[in-house]
Amino acid sequence: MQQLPLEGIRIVDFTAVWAGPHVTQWMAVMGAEVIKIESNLRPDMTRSFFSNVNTNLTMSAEYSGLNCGKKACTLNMTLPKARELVKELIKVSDIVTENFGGSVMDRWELGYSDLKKIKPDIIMYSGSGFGRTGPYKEFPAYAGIVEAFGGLCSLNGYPGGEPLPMATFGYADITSAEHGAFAILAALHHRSKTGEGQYVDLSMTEVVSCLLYEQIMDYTMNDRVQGLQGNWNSTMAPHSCYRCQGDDEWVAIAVSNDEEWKAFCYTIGNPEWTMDERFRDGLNRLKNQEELDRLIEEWTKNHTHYEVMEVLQKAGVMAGPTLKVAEVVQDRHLGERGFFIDVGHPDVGTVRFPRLPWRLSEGPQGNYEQPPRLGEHNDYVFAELLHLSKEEMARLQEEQVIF
Amino acid sequence: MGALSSLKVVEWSEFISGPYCGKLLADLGAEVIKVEKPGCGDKTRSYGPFPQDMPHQEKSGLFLYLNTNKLGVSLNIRSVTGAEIFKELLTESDILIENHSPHEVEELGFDYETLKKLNPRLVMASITPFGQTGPYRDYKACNLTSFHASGLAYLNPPEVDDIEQEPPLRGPAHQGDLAAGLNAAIATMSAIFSCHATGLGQHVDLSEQEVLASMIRRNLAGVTYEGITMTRVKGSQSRGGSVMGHCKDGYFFMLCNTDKFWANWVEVMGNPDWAASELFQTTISRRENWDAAKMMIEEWAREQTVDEIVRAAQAKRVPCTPVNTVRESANSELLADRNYFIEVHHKEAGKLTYPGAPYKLSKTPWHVERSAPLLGEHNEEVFCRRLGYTRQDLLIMRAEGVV
Amino acid sequence: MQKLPLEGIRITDFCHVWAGPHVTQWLAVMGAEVIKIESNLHPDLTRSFFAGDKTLTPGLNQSVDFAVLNYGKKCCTINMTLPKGRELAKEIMRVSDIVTENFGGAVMDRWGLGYSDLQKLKPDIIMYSGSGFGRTGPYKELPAYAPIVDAFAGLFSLNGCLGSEPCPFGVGGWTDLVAAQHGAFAILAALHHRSNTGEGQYIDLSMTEVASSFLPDAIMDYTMNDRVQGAQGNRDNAMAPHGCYRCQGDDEWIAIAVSSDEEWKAFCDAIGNPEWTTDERFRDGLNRWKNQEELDRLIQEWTKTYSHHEAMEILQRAGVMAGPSLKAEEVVQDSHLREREFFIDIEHPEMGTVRLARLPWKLSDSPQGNYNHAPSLGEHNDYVFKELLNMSDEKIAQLQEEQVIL
Amino acid sequence: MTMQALSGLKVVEWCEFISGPYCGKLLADLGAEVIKIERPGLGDKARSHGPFPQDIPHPEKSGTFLYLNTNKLGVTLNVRSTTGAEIFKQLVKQADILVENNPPREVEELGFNYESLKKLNPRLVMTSITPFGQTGPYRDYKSCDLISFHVSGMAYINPSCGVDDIEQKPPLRGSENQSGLVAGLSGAIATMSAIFASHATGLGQHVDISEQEALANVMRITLGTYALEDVAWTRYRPVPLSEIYHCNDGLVYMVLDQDKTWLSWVEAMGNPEWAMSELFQDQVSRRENRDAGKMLIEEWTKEHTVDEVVRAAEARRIPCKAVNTVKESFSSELLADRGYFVEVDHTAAGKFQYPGAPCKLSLTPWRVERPAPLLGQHNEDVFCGRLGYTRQDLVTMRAQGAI
Repeated sequence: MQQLPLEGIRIVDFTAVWAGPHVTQWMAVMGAEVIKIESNLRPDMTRSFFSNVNTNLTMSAEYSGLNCGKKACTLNMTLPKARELVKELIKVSDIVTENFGGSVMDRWELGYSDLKKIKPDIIMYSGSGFGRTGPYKEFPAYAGIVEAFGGLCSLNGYPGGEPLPMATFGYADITSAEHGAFAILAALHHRSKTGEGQYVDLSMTEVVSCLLYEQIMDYTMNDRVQGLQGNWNSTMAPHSCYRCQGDDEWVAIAVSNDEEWKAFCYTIGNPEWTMDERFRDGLNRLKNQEELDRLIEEWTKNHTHYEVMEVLQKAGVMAGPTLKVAEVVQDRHLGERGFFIDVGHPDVGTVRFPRLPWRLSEGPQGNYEQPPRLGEHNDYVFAELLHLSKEEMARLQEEQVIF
Repeated sequence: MGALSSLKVVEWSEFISGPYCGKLLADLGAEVIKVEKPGCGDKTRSYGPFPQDMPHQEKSGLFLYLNTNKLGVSLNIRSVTGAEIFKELLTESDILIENHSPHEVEELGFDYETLKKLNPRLVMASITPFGQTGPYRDYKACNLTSFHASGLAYLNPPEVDDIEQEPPLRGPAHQGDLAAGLNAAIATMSAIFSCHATGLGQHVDLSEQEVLASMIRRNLAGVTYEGITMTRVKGSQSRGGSVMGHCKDGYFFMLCNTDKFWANWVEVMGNPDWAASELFQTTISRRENWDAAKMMIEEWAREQTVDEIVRAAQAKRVPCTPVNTVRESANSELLADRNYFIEVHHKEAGKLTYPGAPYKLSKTPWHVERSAPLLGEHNEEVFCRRLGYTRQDLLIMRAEGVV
Repeated sequence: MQKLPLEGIRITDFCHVWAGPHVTQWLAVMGAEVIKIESNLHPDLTRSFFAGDKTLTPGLNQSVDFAVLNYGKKCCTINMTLPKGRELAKEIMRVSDIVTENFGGAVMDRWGLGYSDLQKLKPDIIMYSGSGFGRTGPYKELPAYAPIVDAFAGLFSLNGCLGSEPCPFGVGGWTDLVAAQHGAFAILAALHHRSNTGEGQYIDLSMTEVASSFLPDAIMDYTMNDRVQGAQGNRDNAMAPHGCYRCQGDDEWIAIAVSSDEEWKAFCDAIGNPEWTTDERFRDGLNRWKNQEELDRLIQEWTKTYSHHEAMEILQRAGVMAGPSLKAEEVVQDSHLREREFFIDIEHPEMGTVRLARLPWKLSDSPQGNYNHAPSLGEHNDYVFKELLNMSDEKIAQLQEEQVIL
Repeated sequence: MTMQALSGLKVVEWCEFISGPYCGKLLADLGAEVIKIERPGLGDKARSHGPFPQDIPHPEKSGTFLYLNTNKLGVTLNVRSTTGAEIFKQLVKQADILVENNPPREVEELGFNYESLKKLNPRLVMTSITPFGQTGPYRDYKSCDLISFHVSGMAYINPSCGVDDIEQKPPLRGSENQSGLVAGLSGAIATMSAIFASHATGLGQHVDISEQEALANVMRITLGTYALEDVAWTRYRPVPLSEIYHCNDGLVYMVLDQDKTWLSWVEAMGNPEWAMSELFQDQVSRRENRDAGKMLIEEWTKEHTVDEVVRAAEARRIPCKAVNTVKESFSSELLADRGYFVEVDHTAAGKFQYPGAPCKLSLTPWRVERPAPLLGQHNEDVFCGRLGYTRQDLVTMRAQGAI
């Protein structure tokens, strides 16, 4: 029977909120055994994130969406004993991950140098907003903060308008998490060849800079600071999003060359546009794109966004509906590809979550078990992994070490 | 100031014939704007020789030689914008040199009838394998097939023993294409003179087949007037009087087609008895017995060195030379003394020695002012400075594959 | 009525044999008035050339060589060995725009007709000197004929079947013509300059240098890589197949060149995809190129079964480059050249109708050129001396007395 | 030179523009040997895409290309030519990983689909990154950054601050070209996972990445919320008072989503009366009265400089930063102190600062060992050095358009 790629890898996971849990989310789905360390004093914040139906600590979307396939145990890390216990766990693990607001791990004497002593080939991952070194290393940070600081907001918005926060909370969280996951896999690869572990220090700010390489290169090359483009593009026109039939329905259309432009005009029944001085070629289309957008919208208005996509794509023109959240979930293409997977959920039976955005041709598609309740796997961790007796465990619960 | 400094030329040509025509004009001062397709550029860029046999777009010896003194722009004239710019260039030019297949040119709408409306003064030179009319007009051809289709190859080499084993031969290297370009240059200049008088340009229709056929105009007249046909068979071409002979250390070539030359040559050989015989006294008898004469001459030559023979012959003013390789001719005292070869520095290919001027003009010297252009090297100068496009436009056009 | 491009330009032409007359040939056809200076002492050498056995001793006006190289020109006879003759010639040059010569040495200087002398005579004169090795340098006095130059420049070393010995070039006069064309172009350029600035100049053309500039890749390969290329036969350094193949019939051949995978496919389809076309050795361009000897053999199996014209039609329809290796007489009959009227019939007083090749180009809006028959020796003495120099009959008679006009 | 995490991995990158090349860069920057295949002539489309120094387009000076292709070996190869296809297969035979981002149909037509390639090399991990993946109805549809952003659902919920007039403020593509990066990143993780699987099985597999899914995955929370709570966000996402705030000299972004941070911010503002009103007593009310809250907070922030607001907030450990342009973030003491930016010297483009490591590995450094390759720069190393072709072969193959 085929294994998952990371089966046999164990991760002690101190990460909380967004950026961190997403790192281990990828690893868990790929087969790693991820053990979340929480406690009733400090449950993963997302468990309690605001929610219409937040009856208990598993019902928030944030938590559920970021913790499938993981295990959870509760340890009161404020107590030395708990920290000792964790060390035991780390001894039988491969990776330790954390994303605290500051150098908490050091204070707990669980910094990389400490961990190395416990387990020389350990791989430790620290994710933070500004990095584990430098002037801001103790600052708390959220994706929005990092996006603002890194310049992402200054590029998100309508032409001539103001910088706006990026869509869906946590764009920087998730892209950082993915870079983190990749770095950890690379470190694992190195360990599998040399037996050496190492420390991975990820700064979300720096990830954002990587994602803005184009604007940064433009700045370092030409000292130019790019402004807001909205849906426009510096070299393509038409290149925008247009109103369609129905309420708040939109379709995005992009034309990248003369052939596509010809195809577009004929398809929407305005062949004369190809002759029109204003739209004859790319240069002129860009100069007159406001007018152009207006005219195109007169056509799109009479169609649904899916209609527009179908008719234009058949003609070889790039077009796609602006999908609403609900539409994404119902999209026939994503559906056919099985992008959504029904995950068992402790409270509501099953929930439809997106899976990770890839298919591997061989083997099972990944571990999408339901997100764990707080402390759900205490027995497994303490009894099976650390071989504690019932008594020891009871005592530790007494002492609020396991808590 | 070059003789042709006042002429503005657009060269929309590939490979050899058109570019050589452009070079001839450019080397005498005409401003030649070479239009290449973005990406690969002129086909010669892919043809050797390359330094150290390392193919490099900017280091083809053939390209470097054929495109000295030109301005280089990259332009996809199949795109709407590209066609637009191409026309803008032509309205400001005196000459267009093109060597594309007639139907292709018509499809693109750049045929003479169309262009002369744009610029009545334009001289358009079309260099094609079979010309603009006639049943073969759209046939494909290359140097090889043109050579054979012109009747030239059939006569080369001039003296073979077994025509079955020794097929007709095309001339060395790219003689055919070069000759076509050269003739185009003459025709173009003639048309320019008409333009002086009439103020009107015209279309130069040049067929490479005809260019090469006209190289054997004498043989053609032989057929039409004297009913004489020649082949490669020994004797069929020889009029007597030339020897390509073997000697101690190489080959020499000697010509004594007149009584004077013969008499002197006999002296060069030290008046051997055989030379006194009847057989060799008149041009006619010599022709009849030339094989014998050759035999005797070679017998004598085998004892001499090339140098001895050539010096002795030249002292007596008998046309005679060593049969050189390009190395020997390139290193000859003659070309050195005439300063024929020139050094040209090229950004990518570095300093190299090029063949120089085929002729020396006392007042308006032939000279290489700039090396062959890098692909698109002068886009900015031509498109921005002359046609008034902005750099921003260039960016867009590049992204669209126009430049 | 449309004029010829060079109408109004007058050339005093001392050129003789091949290379020189060819220069003025192009210019004459394009409308320049070319006045050949000859004399019965020194007629143009080609007047006495003769080929074949048609007539062993044709008259000076019946040489085909001369007819081919001198149509459209005028001719007067002046005995240049006499000072008076040279004075007379000067009179013609005074009313000319261009003087052309291709003597074996510095003859013009010895006659006191070097460029510096001519400049005094007519400041804006354009003088053209064509020679085998140039008018300067160690060989400036040496006689040269095209083959000599070809051999010297390295052309022979590149001619011939693959790996063969150096081989004379089939068309004896190749470099004569190429040089002449370069010369014609240079003269046109100088004329252009004169029409802009009023300045004349001197043109020194060396056939050796022309030949060199016609071997760019061989020479660049030497200067770049110190490599000396040898004879390549019909081969190319990239394309394969690229050769000349036997056809049905006696000494019939066709040249075929394939430049891409697409063309190769088209070729295979066109010849009916015989077994061997799928052979590993011919799978791609590189392998075809490496195995072209075998490839050529197999292709010939096919070509042998067709006439060269058939083969051409089959392949060209499929989009493959192919051309029969035409014999001179086939060139004359070639349907394409006929339709393009490449040949022109010239009426010659002593030779009758001579069918000759036109210039290899057409100008859309000019008459097709001046193709008057080649002049008989001295045919235009009257025109030159009377009309041009306004000399009286007496004066002319006197000069004939003195063998100045001879 | 210290060993890198992915040293020893052999990668062939047959990609254009952003998604695939970014995947390749992530691998190359950590030591994998990436051979980048570009089509002769134009090369990677990114070479035509800005920014360019002084805005002068040049195939070797595109900031986009320079950044995305560090540490790679570059060869030119026309995989459509028979010779090119042959060489491509030889390269794939020797590789652990093939990254490609070509249209699925094209890949099949060329016979380079996974089924065919795995016969050549069973160990091969083939990663295909395409707009809509290898299956499903949209598989052959065209897309670009704009389209992917809209069909993923990301655009519809951007900006997340909400817009006053949904009609006038259409859904918004984020900062340009994010989708390609996110897809490439997912590709890198999936690829490494597959490499691990092959450690165990010795077999490679096909990794199928869909750009649409990669982006939809970024909003897994949003999708989770919909799945779990049936709440579908629009361009407004209810996060209490986490906003961009106007100051008197710029903008800041501040996160006040927790009671704790809210209270300390109220204190920072000097406990204004309004803050005490029950309109702002808990997360629910603060979310409902968000507009009022924002207005009132800005009354205070508008009296202060960005610097003052940020310091006031951070003193109380409230996440808050200036909304920077890339210029400001580039020049920030933070990134300088972290030594984030690296200077790369490129033969053609010269020295520029590039964004550096997305994260730091303590033992096996991220590093730029070589700048982006010139077009075909490593043809000789690869074709002659590894595959045993001769230089003469290179010359021939170039003339034949194969390389």
